[in-house]
Amino acid sequence: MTARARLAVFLAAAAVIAAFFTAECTDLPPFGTDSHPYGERAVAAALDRRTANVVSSVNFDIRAFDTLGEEPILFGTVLGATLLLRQARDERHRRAEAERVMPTTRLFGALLLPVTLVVGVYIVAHGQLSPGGGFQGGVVLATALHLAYVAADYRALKKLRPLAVLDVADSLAAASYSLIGLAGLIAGGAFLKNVLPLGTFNTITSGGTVPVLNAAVGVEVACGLIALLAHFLDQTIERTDPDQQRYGDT
Amino acid sequence: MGTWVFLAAGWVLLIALYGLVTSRNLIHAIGCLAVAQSSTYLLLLAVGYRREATAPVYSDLTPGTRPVVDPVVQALALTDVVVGATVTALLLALTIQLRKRHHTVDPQALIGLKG
Amino acid sequence: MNQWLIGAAVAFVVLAATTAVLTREPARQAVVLSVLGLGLAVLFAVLQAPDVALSQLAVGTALTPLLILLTVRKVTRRPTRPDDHPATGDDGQDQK
Amino acid sequence: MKAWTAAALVLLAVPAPACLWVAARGTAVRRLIGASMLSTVAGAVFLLLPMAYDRSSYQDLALMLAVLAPAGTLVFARFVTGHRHDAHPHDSTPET
Amino acid sequence: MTEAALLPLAVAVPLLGAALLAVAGRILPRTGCDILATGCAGAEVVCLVLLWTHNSGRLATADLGGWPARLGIVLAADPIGAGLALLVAVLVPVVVYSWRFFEEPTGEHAGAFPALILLFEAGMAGFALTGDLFNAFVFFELMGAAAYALTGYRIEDPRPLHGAITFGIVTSFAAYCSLLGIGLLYARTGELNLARLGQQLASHHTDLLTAGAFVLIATALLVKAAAVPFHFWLPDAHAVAPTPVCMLMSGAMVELGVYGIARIYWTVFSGPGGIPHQAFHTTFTALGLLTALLGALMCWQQRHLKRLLAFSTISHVGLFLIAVALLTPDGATGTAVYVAAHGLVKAALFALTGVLLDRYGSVDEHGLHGKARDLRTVGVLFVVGALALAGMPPFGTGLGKALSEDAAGRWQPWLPAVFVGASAVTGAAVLRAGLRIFWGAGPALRSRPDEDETTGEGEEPEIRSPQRTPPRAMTIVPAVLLGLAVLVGSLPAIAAALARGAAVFTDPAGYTAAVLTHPSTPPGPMPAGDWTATGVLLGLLSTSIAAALATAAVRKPSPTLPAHHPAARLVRALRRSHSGHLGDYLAWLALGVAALCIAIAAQT
Repeated sequence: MTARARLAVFLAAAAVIAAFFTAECTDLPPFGTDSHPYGERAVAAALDRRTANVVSSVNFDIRAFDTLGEEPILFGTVLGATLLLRQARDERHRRAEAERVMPTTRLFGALLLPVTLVVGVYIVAHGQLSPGGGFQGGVVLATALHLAYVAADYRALKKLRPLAVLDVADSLAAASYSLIGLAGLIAGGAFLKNVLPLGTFNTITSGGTVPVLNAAVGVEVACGLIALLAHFLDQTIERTDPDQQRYGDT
Repeated sequence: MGTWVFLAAGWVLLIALYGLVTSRNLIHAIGCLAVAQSSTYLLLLAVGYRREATAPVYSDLTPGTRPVVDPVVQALALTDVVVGATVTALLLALTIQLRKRHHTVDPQALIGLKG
Repeated sequence: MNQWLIGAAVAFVVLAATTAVLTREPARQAVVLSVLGLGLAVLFAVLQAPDVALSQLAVGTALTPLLILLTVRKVTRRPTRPDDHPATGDDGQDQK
Repeated sequence: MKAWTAAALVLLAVPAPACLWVAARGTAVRRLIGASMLSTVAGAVFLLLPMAYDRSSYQDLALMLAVLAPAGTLVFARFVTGHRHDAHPHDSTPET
Repeated sequence: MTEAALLPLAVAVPLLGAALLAVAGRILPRTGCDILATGCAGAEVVCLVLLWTHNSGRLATADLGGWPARLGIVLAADPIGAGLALLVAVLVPVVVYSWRFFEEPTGEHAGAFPALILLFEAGMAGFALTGDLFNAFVFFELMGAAAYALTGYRIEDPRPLHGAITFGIVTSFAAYCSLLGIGLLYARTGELNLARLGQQLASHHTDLLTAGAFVLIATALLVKAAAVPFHFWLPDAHAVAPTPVCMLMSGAMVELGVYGIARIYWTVFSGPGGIPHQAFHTTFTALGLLTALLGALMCWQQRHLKRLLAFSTISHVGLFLIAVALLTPDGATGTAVYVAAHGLVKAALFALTGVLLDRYGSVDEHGLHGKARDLRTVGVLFVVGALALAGMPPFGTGLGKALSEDAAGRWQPWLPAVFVGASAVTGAAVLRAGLRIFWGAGPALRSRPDEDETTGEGEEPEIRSPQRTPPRAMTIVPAVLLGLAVLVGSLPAIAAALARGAAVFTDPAGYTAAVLTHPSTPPGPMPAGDWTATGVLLGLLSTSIAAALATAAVRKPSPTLPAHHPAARLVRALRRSHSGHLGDYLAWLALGVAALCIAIAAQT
């Protein structure tokens, strides 16, 4: 198709879809409706399991199987990036250089890094109580480590980042989610059953398996994202393109 | 207010599709895909909203004192955010390699597969 | 009152999304995408979904733009020939 | 409580679109300034919301933004405007 | 073991295997990884075989986390869903086994490829077994993420990367459309469990919202199933993915799309307040017809062997859609048998093409003319596979085709002609290629690529050390697969089990009862699953048409139509529309969604 024909096809189709979507929206219950049957059942069930953050309870207890399917997506992405961004036969590795950074930036990074780490751990650990959880905290933890790169240089990041250990930790955390599910099957007769003692409401140990799964996800997300970003950074900073090498070596 | 929030989700999806259809750069297309995905968050959370209600988080709230919004759609949106971020990463990795071999990221210049 | 807040946030998100799509240069789009990410986070907060807002904040402000920018950096680098090499310690020169 | 909401609404209605405007146009540095300004505005909104909704747990949003926004800004500073280790002329963002 | 354990294990085993492989790949040598991967895949087969035999003709359910269906996620397996998961599980060990001969990129990540295959398998198994709409979306995405990475696996060749990106963007966009649909449906009903969704829809009347939600949800499934005009990504991805991955994608993943549509229609939308049977019936028959014809036509035009096989998959998906759209237990039985046998045959054909690719570095029908004369066994197997594809008895493809034709003929007497025609043309195209390549039949064709076509030359061999004789195992694998396809057609027990499954599958009331209250439902009247005289005759007819077409094409290869003839122009226009351009594909997708909206809304 020519660009014009493509646009015409799209606009015609989009007009029809837009008309239908608008008509559909008028059939929807009004915005802000009071009727949320599933939501109300979930709130009651979560309080029954003494989990203060109902969203965490839905993610890690009531509909924990969704998260069981979601974590492998992240895990698979890390594996996929490992495969896709591997070193091709005609590529070379070169070492990153030391970079000059303004001392204030360096100081800023050095101060911010531990603060960010603490915030990350806090967000993972309080996932079943206040907003947050394994995923959000995991991203913060991964970001914290990369402050070493943005505020210093790639060499500093590499010193902080034991990639092999992180890869293994990522895999083990991914496996542990299924294993906790199996533990529920063996101890409670249903896969992913919340078999641990529920504790007292609104304390850090309440919710049974919810904080455990939360922590597993936190570890997986943090390790997985660091590994994922490592492959991207490696491509950008330390890998020469096949054609660059052809010209660059002469 | 009414249905405008829902319609906004439709608009975001269609404008992202417009960007995808007319894109001349794969990275831009992947960015548009991320925009398309934000329409799903928008719709899901709009569906779960309840007037004059608050978040279903009881760390600083006594259960039963205030109405809460639907926690299920929030869990769905949360899953969706993770899925979106990972798919973006995977597609970007493919783009990096494609650029190395094809020397272009313009969809119009990719002519290896046809017929 | 909260209705107005939601309305303003939705309007902002729609504007930012449209701008993000119409910004065709990837590095600039990354900036607008991070703006969209922030807008979405605010919207989720006023829709009473702080959990999702936190996720969006984490993904939208730091992760996705960083990934896109790294890709842009990698992709826009042209094949370097010895003659157009500035002497600032660049790609091809430090190959052993 | 009303006042807090009104303040957040004002922040969302006036400075936020202005930041989007700045972030969507102009030179790389201006875009970056736009994005950083917006994260400041969003941070202010996130500090107002716990008051407006009488929910102290919403403060986590501001905390998260406080630690992530500088990281985001540094990322952009490094890739969009900085040419510290990428001195190709075509990598710099042209003025439009 | 009980079903409460077997169902979640079917998903958890490959997930655990993948994690284990990713760790073990760092320490174990290549052989160790291969053994481990084969072991995990084998454990999954055992698990699903147990499940399949355990729930003879019944719906097995497992409440995850001990939550009932009104709160949690329920897994539900009838013989059709479990059978599809089993088909995947049977193909995976084959894939892992043939992977042994393939080149490994780097020592450090030896486990990554088989680990991704296992994740792919987990996604497909979860999608086939889940009884929850959003959970199906999650597993759909898992399946997708693994498939994108696997498609782009050969990073030194530009075409796989192009195919993988197109595949990824189109499928992800369609998945987001589906999620919007799920959101709309949730707004209407406040449920996510399939059975409860169906119940809640009954209290509303059918309106545009129902129709729109159905179309949006169907979008991702139609893209996965590669129905026209959502199919464009498929030939691009299947032509370039590594051969073992093609076996899985063409053999099972595409069919999962059809399964998903049928499952969601039957459980959610088939009752009152859903989509009327008549609307689904006509719309999807038309869609299937279009897909079958376009697939067959494009298949005949190809010279790139993997593209040829990909278009034959599209054509067969069209036939599956027609049979599913009949909305009868007989149609479902026919489709189930057809899908199982087609998956095995198609995997065998891809494996044989892989042998050619490795030996000659080409999969071009014209370029390989007469080159593979000494690969007699491979040639014979290839021809047998082509005949099986055309529906020759006693292959399962023949039985499935016969059953579907029988069911379709009862509604419209001309529909069996479509089945015969599409399977004959696709079989003939494969046969033509086989005769040319392995016997050098007909005059040699000068290789002058048309501007609108993809040749199969210049592909990178995938095998570790290209050698003169291919390893024996690379011919054993397709032989075993073809043998299994014969078994599907000739063992009455398999067809009977699938027929029982079809009776359960097309009984939404029984599904709802089993998921919500767990009674042991007595299976309804069982549809027939045997050969009939008409079925055998029609199978022989399509086989002989295929043989005649192939012989004629080989004898007289030059096109007989002048270039300005309308038919020639139509073919040219169709070929041009498969442009490999992402924007085109998405524009077609939008057009497809719009057309579906109009079609469904007009009939509700």
